[in-house]
Amino acid sequence: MVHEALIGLVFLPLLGACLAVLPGRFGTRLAIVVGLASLPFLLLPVTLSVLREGAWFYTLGGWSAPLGIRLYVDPLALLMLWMVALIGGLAAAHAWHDFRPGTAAGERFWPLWLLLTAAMNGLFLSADLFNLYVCLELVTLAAIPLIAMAGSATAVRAAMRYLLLALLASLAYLLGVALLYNSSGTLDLYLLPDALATAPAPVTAFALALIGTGLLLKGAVFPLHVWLPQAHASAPGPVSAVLSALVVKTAIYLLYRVGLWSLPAGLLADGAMLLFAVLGAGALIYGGVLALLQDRLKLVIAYSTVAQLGYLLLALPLASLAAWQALTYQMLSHGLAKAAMFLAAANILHAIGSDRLSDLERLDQRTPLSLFALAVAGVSIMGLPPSGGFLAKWLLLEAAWRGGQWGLLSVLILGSLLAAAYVFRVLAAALRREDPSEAEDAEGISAIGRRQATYAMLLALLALVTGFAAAPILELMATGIPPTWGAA
Amino acid sequence: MNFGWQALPVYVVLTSVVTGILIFALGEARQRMRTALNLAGALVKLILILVMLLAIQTGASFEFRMPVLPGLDLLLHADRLTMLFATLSALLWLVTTVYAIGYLEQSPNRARFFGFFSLCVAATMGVASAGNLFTFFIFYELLTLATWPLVVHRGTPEAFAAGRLYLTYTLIGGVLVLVGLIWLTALAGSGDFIVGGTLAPIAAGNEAALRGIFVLLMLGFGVKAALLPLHSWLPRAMVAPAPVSALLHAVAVVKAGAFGLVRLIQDVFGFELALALGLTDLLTWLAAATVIYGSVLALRQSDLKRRLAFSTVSQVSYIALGVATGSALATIGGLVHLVHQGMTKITLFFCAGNYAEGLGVHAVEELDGLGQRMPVTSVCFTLGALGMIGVPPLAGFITKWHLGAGAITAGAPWVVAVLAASTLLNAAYFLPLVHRLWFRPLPATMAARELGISGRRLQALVGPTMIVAMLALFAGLLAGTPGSPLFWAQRMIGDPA
Amino acid sequence: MIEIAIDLIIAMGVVGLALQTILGASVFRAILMFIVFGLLMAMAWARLHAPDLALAEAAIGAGITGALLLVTWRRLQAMDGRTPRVGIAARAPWLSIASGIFAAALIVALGWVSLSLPAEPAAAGELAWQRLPEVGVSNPVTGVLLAFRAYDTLMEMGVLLAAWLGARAVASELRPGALPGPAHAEVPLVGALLSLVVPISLLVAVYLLQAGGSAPGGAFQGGAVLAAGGVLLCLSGRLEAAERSSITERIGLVLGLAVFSCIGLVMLFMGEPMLAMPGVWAIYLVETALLLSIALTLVLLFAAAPGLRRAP
Amino acid sequence: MTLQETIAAVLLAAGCLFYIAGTIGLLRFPDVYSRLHALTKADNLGLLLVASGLAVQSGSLRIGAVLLIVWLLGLLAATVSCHLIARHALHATPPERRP
Amino acid sequence: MNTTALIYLLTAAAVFGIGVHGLLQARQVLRQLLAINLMGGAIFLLLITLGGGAVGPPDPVPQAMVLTGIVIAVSATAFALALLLRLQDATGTSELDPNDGA
Repeated sequence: MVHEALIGLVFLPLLGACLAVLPGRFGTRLAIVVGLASLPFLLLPVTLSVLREGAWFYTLGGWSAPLGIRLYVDPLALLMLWMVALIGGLAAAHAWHDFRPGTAAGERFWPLWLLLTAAMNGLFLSADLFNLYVCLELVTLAAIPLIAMAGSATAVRAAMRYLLLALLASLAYLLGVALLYNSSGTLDLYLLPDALATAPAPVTAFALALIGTGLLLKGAVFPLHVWLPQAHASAPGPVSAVLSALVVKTAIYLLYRVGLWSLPAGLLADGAMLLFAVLGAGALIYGGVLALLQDRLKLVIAYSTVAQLGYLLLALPLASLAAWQALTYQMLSHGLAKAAMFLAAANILHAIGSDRLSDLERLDQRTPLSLFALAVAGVSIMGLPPSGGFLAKWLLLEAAWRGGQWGLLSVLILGSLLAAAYVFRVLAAALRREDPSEAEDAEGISAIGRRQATYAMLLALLALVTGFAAAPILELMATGIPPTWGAA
Repeated sequence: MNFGWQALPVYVVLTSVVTGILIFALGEARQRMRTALNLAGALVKLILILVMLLAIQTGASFEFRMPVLPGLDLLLHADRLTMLFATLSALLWLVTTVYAIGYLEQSPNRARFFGFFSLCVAATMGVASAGNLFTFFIFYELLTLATWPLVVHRGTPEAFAAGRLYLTYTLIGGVLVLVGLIWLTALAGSGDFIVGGTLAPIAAGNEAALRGIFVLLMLGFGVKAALLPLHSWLPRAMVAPAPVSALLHAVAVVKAGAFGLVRLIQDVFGFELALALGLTDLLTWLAAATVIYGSVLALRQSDLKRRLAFSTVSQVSYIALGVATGSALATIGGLVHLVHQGMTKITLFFCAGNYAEGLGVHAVEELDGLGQRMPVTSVCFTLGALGMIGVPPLAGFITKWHLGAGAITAGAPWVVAVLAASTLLNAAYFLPLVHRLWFRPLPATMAARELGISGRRLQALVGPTMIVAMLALFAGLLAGTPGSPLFWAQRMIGDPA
Repeated sequence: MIEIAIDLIIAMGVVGLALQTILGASVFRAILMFIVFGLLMAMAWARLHAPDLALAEAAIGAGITGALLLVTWRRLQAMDGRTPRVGIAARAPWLSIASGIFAAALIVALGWVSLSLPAEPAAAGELAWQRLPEVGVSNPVTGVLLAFRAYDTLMEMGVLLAAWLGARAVASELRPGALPGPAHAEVPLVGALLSLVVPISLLVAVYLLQAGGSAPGGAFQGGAVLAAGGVLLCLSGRLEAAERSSITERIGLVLGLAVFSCIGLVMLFMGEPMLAMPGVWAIYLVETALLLSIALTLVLLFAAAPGLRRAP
Repeated sequence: MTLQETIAAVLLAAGCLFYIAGTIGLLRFPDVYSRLHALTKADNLGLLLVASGLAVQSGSLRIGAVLLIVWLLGLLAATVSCHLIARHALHATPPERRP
Repeated sequence: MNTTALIYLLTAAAVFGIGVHGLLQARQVLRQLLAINLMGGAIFLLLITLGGGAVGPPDPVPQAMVLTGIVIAVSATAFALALLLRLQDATGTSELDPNDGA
């Protein structure tokens, strides 16, 4: 049964997309149930099997590895799949109201959303470098129209810029894969380390540099982040949430896979990790400062993503169990918190018609639940307790301290102070009262608005809960530590 | 994990969390429901605390442990120090809630206010019952978060400026604690709070590291405890409504800082080790300097609330002073001051709130003759002021006597000089107020001024004020009886005689 | 020797056309250069013993892509001037120089690295030859596409579908009347051409499909040829854009993906590995579905419309 | 060299000659119409010669037939596209400047 | 190394570089798309030449990859062109301002 479940993770959303293309409201609804609501149930048996037996491969078509394509499920992949199921699911629930099945907008929206889900699931499972290229392209081509669907000129411009850079990134990745295939004779990620051992080192280095550049560009890692803020800020709310929480993570995830699973240990790996750490530090500081300077809520959140992605690279040189747990936990908690923030921001934008910080006054009266979700998620982003973000930061700090990385430690602290500054700047703007004597006006919020606020709040609460229920997740992650970092 | 009887401290924390969430959920309009919830939450908490108090007297113990990170647990327990702080907080929260309901009647954003008010108390309870430094830190930071909306509650530019300053200080303080904590965890793991500390076995060879950790943690806690030179957020935060000021000063924030210092010396390092490393001297000097500095500045304030604020800066440092001086008597003095200062200072803040709400009085000069206009409040104020100065047999005297006697046994007679100077300064900034209240003529303008609030609301404010004044009074008068804070502190330290 | 000369001519032509594409004085010229580039690439594929790719490059790379580029250029020309132009800062000259230097460095590095590699089939390729008999087709490319790496092909259909969905989503937000009408409606000779070419394109498509098992050809090339016929119908105004896609079109769009996945899933539930092919017939079935979807999707992308209908 | 190959070579060479002529015309003639004239006439014949050359060289009737179809299709495409280009050129020129 | 392979490898490298330059310095999105397509073509050429195309039937795996790649390229181009029309429609220009949003 567990194989069927694994296959279903990719194929149910894919078939759902087909179903949603067909006309009629019923098809789309069925597609959403089949393709999205099923995911947690499919993930349960897969998770259990990984807990019981550890990571495993599935060979597609029965054609074994260097020739065929394999799927690989391990704790890291599981974490990402759960994020797709939960964050994607709640964002989809939020989107349900703005893109109702049966309406023209819904008809355009859902097939793409389902394809995006299938592509991300496929990407997290695939063990084949070229198949990953196809998945990356599918993610890009499904995600970008969703941005442009916001309709504004800014959104269209941002989508175009994103598309061009994403295509460039894919090509860099593809060129690297082409070189690797020829020098190693395989496209399988997990056969690569052995195959590369005999390959000429300059070729490997050049190919990995190309792959790395492509992925850094797709992952919007400073200084290649230029496309991200506008794209994430101008997309429709649930799309922003998924872009920031999941889509950019696909590139970071691949970076981990290639860097930590396929890269032969040695000088090259050390140099790459150091470079990543420097870029991560740059992202953390630059993104934090820029977030502090924005005057629109969604841009603040988008720049915060630029900054927070820095954490995901910063700790790579530590190469310890604690660092691994910290990275994966940051992946999770940032995803939850950021999605909550974007959904909340979308609700606020919807309710008051603007997301300029100067227009946000008295939000606690006007959109209380969304503001609360924003605040709770903000706690996680700042890395203050009790939240998943805090635990991730704690683990990072502890790993940095044990590793004697004082520079890293100070960057981490500076980054979190910056995060506190920009989050509290938003909250202060939202609590402001222009005129203290102003009468209270509990502005009518529609039932839909309330429900949408609930989804944001649920995500924020999940971010909060991850501040307590960390032990099982971290234990699972410990069994999935990259081979170059230690024995599982 | 055990969610039964043993986990009572968790439920104490949760009572306020649930209250807070329900209040948020109720929304602004449902005032009666909110009032009922507020009072019910406070009462239930108080009852739970009293149950725990009795159970601990009979030798029961409470502990809730939940693994959060590898090697790090969320640990809530209840020892005597916990109970000292928790009882104080629960008691004063109930009274402050009643006071705040009256105080904020008519004003906007009450749901938000009471929601965060409850979360704030939940965080305080967590601070009180934290069983290790990691848990302590979690609630310590939560307290920062929950208090900020209260500080900026009025939503004015001054409120936000104060809020920004508050955050800047407390978040940076939090970072210091965090770094110290990480260092400590890397060095020694996360030890539970045990009287005498857990670090003595590893002290050899790690002196420098331990000193570094101590300084980091001390400075981190010192921010909230308003130790010199980290105090300047406190007077600025006076822009908040009076119940918030009362809460900040008497119960939650500064006390959390002071409580952290107590835990640091008593239960993390242990006094012996701290002494051996020469760390207590540092804290003693810092605390002594703060005591004098705060008093001197209080003398120069013409705004009543600001004068009280600087008085707090000075008085809270007594706690650190007592614990850092280290003899049993001085420690008892410090611990009991935690309670005494709380009760006394909250009385004074309530009174200041009453003057402000009732007659719009903010400045010291305007107090002239108010004993005639607002007699009950003025009596309470006088009691509080005398208690602060340390007039026997009021609460402040008990503290100062123990501190002084303790300092002499500890071989630090200069502390007595500090106490004497402080007492004189206390008198110098409080007695003129009492003098103005009772012995200056009421100006005609003030006599003619209408009360700004309805009689019913005034009663809602004066009632709680009277209760806290009584508490402060009896804490001093009945200090010798079983169940008093002093008695409790003595049991904790062991009889000095 | 003569072969080297041919290779050199093709190579110089390819590089020269690439340069022209980048530097061409007008965008229109650049597009033309790119189309010729594609045709020359097809010759390069033929020289490199890859007739499958030569077909695909000519039909898709040069043909369909070229048609798409040209029609978009024309539409942009028609739209230009109807909305206020936004002033765009000129790029700094140093940027051009820097990018030139960067590109030159990249060429040197890439050339050096690729020359250090062995130009021969890799391990996986050898395996593909060895295990080809198990698939049942004799064209190894078809074997890889439909059996060994069928999952790639399936995902690729997802990409094609996403492209159409995306294009539909953005096109639906164009202001009404933004797109110009067909270019060559009512030219007398065109009708005669179409009555011949469209059936031929269908014939060729079917031929390529069935040939794909043993000779160069397959669903992609066939689909592109069929799409070319459809493009002609659009250009001549025989088919015109519809507001909504019909149910047939929708089924056609997802046919490839759906049939492919369903065969895979059926095999999975029969206890075989996912995407194992039950026989050569299944490969042809899937290829037929793929061909139809590819052709329809490409035509719809060309028309930039959700659907098509016969002109009245 | 067999007779078959010789014939094929001659045909191919002749075809190339026509192509060259057509290309020179395309480059040297003054306006669209005369350029089209050179191109279509010469190239169609060139294509026929090249196709026949290849057919002779292969010696297979089947390939010969396919090449015939190629030539016919080329003829058709050239005719229609030439017509379209000329028509477009005519419409693009103002009436007073038309030849 | 076989001369044919040498020629086509260098061609591929050159076209890739030309594409990169074109992408970085072009102003019109349409030209940038052409440049991207050039880069794609160069990668395909590289794959096949390295796969042994110069001496005999090339490695079928890269051939399949290139076929897939060609279809992906046309898909991406087609969507990009549709988006470009929308860009022209929404902003009145088919160029991207290098200074905004960065």
